[in-house]
Amino acid sequence: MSHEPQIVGFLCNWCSYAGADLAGTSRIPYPPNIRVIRVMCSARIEPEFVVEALARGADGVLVCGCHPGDCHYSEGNYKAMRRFPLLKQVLEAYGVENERVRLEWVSASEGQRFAEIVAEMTERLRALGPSRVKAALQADMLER
Amino acid sequence: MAEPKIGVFICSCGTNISHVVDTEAVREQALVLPGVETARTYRYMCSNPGQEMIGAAVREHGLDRVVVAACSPRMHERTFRGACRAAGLNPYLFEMANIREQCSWVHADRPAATLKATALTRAAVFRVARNEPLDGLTAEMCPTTLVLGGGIAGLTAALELAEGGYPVVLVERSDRLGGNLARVDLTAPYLDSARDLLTERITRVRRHHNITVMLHSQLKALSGFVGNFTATVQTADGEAPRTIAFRLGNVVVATGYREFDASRITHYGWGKLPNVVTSFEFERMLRSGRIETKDGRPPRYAAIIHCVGSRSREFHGYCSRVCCMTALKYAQEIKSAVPDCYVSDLYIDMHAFGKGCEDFYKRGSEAKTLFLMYGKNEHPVIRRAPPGDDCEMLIEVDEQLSGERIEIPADLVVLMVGMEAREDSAEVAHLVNISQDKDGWFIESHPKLDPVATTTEGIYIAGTCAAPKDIPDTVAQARAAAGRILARIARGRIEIDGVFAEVHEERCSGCRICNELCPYSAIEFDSEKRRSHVIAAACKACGACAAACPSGAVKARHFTSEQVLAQVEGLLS
Amino acid sequence: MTRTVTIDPITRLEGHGKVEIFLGDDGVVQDCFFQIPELRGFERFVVGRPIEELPRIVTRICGVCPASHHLASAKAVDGCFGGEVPALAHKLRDMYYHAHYIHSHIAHFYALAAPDFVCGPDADPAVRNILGVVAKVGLEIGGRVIRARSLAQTIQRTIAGRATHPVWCLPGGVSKGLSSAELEQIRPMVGELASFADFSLGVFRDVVLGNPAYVDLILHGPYTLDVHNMGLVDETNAPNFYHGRVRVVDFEGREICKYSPAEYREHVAEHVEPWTYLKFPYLKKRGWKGFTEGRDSSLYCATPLARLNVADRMATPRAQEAYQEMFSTLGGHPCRALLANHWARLVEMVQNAEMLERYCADPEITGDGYRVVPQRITGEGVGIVEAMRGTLTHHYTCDENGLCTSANLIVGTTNNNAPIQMVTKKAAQALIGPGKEPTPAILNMIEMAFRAFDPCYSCATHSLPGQMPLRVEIYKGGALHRIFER
Amino acid sequence: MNARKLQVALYWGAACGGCDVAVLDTDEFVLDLAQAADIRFWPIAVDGKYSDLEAMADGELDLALFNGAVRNSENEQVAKLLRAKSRILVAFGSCAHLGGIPGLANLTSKDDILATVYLGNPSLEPGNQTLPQPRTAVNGGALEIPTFYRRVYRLSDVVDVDYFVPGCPPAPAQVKAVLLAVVGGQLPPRRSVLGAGERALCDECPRAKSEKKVKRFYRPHQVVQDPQRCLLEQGILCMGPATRSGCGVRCPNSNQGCRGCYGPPPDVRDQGARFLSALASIVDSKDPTEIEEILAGLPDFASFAYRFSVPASSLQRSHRP
Repeated sequence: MSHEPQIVGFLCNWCSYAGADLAGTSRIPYPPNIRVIRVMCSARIEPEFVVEALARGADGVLVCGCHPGDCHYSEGNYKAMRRFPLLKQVLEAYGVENERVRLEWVSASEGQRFAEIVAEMTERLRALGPSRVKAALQADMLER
Repeated sequence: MAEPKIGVFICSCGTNISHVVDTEAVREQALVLPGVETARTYRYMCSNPGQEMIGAAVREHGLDRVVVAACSPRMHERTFRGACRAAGLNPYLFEMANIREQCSWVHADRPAATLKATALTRAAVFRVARNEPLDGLTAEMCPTTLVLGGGIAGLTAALELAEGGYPVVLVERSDRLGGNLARVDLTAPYLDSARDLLTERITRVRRHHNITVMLHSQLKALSGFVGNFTATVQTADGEAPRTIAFRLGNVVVATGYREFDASRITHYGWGKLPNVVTSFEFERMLRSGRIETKDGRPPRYAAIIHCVGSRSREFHGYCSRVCCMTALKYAQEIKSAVPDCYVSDLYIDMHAFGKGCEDFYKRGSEAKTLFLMYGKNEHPVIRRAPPGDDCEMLIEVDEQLSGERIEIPADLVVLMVGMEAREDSAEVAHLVNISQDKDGWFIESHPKLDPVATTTEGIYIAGTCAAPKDIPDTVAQARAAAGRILARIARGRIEIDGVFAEVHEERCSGCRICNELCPYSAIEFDSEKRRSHVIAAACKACGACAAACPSGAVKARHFTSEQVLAQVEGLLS
Repeated sequence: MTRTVTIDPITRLEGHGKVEIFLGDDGVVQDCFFQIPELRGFERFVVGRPIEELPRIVTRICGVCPASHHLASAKAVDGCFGGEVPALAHKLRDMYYHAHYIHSHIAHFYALAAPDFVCGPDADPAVRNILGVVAKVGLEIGGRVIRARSLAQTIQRTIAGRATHPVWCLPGGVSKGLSSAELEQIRPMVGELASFADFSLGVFRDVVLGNPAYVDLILHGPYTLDVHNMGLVDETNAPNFYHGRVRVVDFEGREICKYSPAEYREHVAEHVEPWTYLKFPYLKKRGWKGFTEGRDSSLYCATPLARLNVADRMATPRAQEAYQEMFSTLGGHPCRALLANHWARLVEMVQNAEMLERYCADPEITGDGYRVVPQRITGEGVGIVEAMRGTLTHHYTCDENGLCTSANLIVGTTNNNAPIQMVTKKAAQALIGPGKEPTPAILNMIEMAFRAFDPCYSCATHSLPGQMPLRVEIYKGGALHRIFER
Repeated sequence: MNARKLQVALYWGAACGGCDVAVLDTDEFVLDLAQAADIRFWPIAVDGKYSDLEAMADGELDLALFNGAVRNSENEQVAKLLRAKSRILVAFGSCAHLGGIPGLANLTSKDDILATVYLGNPSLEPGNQTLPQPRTAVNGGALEIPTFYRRVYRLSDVVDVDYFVPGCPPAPAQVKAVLLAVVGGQLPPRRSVLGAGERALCDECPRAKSEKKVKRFYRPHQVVQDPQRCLLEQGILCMGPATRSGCGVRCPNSNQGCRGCYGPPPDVRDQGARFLSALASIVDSKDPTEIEEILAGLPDFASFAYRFSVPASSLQRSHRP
């Protein structure tokens, strides 16, 4: 069977996590490949969380926050927005494909949208195949 | 850290969870995790027996940490924290794994869902092992309130608070109290006199032993946080100008509005044509009791133009909310003062939504006023009438109802100028650290559910500084703000939740990267020590500063890097 | 059947290296290989980096001569930005570099070379080191040596902020100038170094020239080679370490070529052998002719001695005297006795000290016109300086965004790779043979052959760093017969 | 500790020699050291071979300073040898501590490196196809060179390290302090960092700092630095906020930004990711396209954020305690 990607999701408490809960209460199905970690705001998400997830074997990382302008903390999501381009640049330098990390805005009312994003990302990661980060670490260890 | 003793409690939520997730398998997997003393499943973990089961297990196994795998923490985190507290555990030594909303309700494949539920539970176990017991803080609440603005809103709030028995400092920039309302004669729709409304209040404020009024005064600086602000006010009230500082607990911002500058609409000729006047100039005529043209003749033709500066692409998109009724009031007053005067009323839409306003409109239309509708963004044009005409001016307008371009005569034209944010609103917003919308109005913490609070604890807004509104709404807001503050003062001290950011000084290098990041200005820089520190009472725990601190010196309590990374490890191992 | 003698690692040189000697049953040296076991790959991993960062990255090629790489890189980067650099910046860079030369030459002469002469080539390995030297010449002199090197480092620190791994050069100049306060700090230090340079010549006279056996070893030992000489010279053909054209002169004193940095590719090429990571530069127009000496050899040395061999004169008076003394003592200019490199180093040190004195007296040196902000990216640059251990070439290209697209490095020691191969073999053949079993002393004398070059394999191994202990394995009849270890 | 002299070894792996120079830069102290200690192994300055090392009893050495990264099989063998023979093994300098500058090679590949060095460079012998081989037959025998690993490792990736002394190179004053601490037997708990501060570099940096908001980033050659003001506030990249203090602020005092050679501050796991987060946070814009434009002023950001620590990054470290 095809490779089943593992996705780690970091969701802000006020919009995106509530949105994901809404997908649940509205019984909107999506692939079980994502496992979610709740933080208060997308601004809390350290790039370290993302790289650590990849290094520990995640095939993709999804970061979700409130839509710009709707942040519960007024501007937290802009901080997340600022970190992402640099993070992608760094991951690229390390040979990690850009599609593996994703930043999306999901409001508390967008359960449907959350489900669609997860489904779509899972599909892409399936096509992309397993992440090389963890594999490469193991391969390098073998030569020694 | 001593080996933790963790209890894991897996809920089947009737069959809501167990119909997809093999809770027994989750339990077995949990049991082998490091630190886990016991793992149990139950039908309804949130039920009383369920909660008692947790308490019993805590006592039986001497558990010091608890994980509940059930519904969303947004649903029952409170409940289970309560259960932990009841069992003598610090509520923050508890974690939830969301295996319902984010697992059993969205996945059909039993093995996959069970695998995910296991991973989510493992993550919660790894995390809870690193959780720390947290206690909230309390801070003093200074009972003094600073009211900015001596208009109807400021006066009302000040009185409300003073009557409540607490000191108020009312700071007014101008040389008198009353604000814009003091420039008005009668008020719509019941035509009671603004003067009466005000003077009674002003004298009470003046006399009240709890209220200090400072005219000719401005706020220069505000530091600290809710309950513990320090204000610096510059005043020219009384003797020579001086600056004074005092402590206070809350602030009511009631700085009001300013009227739209009619000269910006050139084709109305205000400032050039002598008999084109703004609503406020007209109010002056009304108060002097003489409605006449510049050369002292009663007008034979009067015209009133609505939405001057409001509801237009060019100027302000919004409605100023009070002008329509005021215009009707003018029409009636002109009619009663100069019975044979022809009054025409040029409007875009007639907004008469307030209590008693629709009746007022009806009465107005009976008063033989000629209502002419002009299109949005198509302003009428006013010019001098050619010599020999029996009127001063001619107003040219595309009348929407008839669809014709018509000319109407006028000896006197009243421009219903709208409201706009004051020129000093940005300065005020910065001083008290609140935000403004695109039009410059101050932003409330929630437009519907929390309309007088702001995103900064202890700062409240009332009246037309937040948006155009009429007197009743303004007064209601002022009293609401006062009520909120009285309730907080009554509670005595401020409770501060245990989850907030803190700077570990022995790690802070004073780089000041975090200083600008806090939306609540909860981070202060101590230039003596060259260290930053977080004002816990002002912190809302978003964690932006913790994520940005390059030294790892800022810790987001209950969301530390160690805790989140432990979750990551748990999800993926 | 052959025996293998391995010297692993070669000690007291900067970097890694290893010698393999193959003996026939008759005990005659059949072949000898000098291997470099490591590779770092700077040429590859600087690609993609912002080009202005290279001067502060490539210093890590060598911590012993970081200034050489910093300056060669800075010049290459200047080239990538159109090459405009204020005169004052050039002066400050040159001044800095002279101080660096002194530090390096002191370190090599006293810590790496002196043990062979002061303690003696066959002294006990345990004492044949800088501490042994100090023990021999006395703490007072030892202290003076240490202080002098320390002063040289301090002068660099004062001018450029850092001695090891400077971050000072920017395209278009340098990031900080020299304040008059700083100048006054270093002025006395410079004076002290000047007298120390003369003092060192004295030490050489007493310890080496005073000992007929050493003079004989220098002139008639197995340490001579008929290969050509390379070095950077100014328009008067005096040595210039920071600036100038590369001059190549054959071992009999005839000029072969003289080229400016941009032309290096027409004159130098690098040969690759499969058994070492280190390449073998040669004179391109002559083609690769293998490890051969003599008139039609395409090989050259780039060493202190080579620099004085290509130079018609020194740039400063006291150095000129020392230069004349040296060549007359050694029987004329040019000189082929490689051990004379140690002497040449001291002659150079005199010029370094005199140049420092010159700059201290220069009224413009404390000016503030040490930097221009480059306005255009031209995309290519070659920087050549004379590193202590040989001519150092950095060649970069970059894209319109100023990101490095290629880097080529020909490093001091690499120039001498082939001569080192040859002199090592020569020494082995002379010292080991029928009846002359290898002894620790003999092996050290083999090491002396390449120690004369002060080879720096951390440099040379910019494409590879390393070191290795010394091990001698002698095989007879295919079986391990004897092991030497020092 | 008894009266017996301290038994010391110094060694370099994939290194430049700068760490050894840093030891020499303690000047007269080198002589004191010689009084207090027997230097049993130090290839750059003292004769002595691997075999001497192999001959030692386990734990015979009190202290081994290992500088340089682990780039090939030889480096790793010696690292293991020194680990066995030493009571205290110190990762000395940025390369041993974090991988250092040679670690930048981990952003490319072994094959690329070989191809560039031996087949690509413009000054190669025309038509060269030769690549170095691990084993080559020559007349009379075979020559071997160590295996060049696929990537660079920190010392702690291959052996258990007792202490870390950061810096490229470590500041001589710090080197002296560390050696004195060892001689005096006053050492903090194992696996601590020695010879550095407990805060980020800004703590020691004399430049004036205020709140930070950056609208444009400048590369160092694009602007003339104000020597008084925080470089980051001038839009000039400086790793100081995400770097341990202790170096003496060498680079900012030379009017250049820090590149992080002293490694992450005490509570930071991934120096590059941390710096990324801090830097991005002070970008002064809420507009995605403007943000992209501002950040475009930082080309090849990875080589700044991880200048000395690619092998130590979360994405590459082999050793996860």
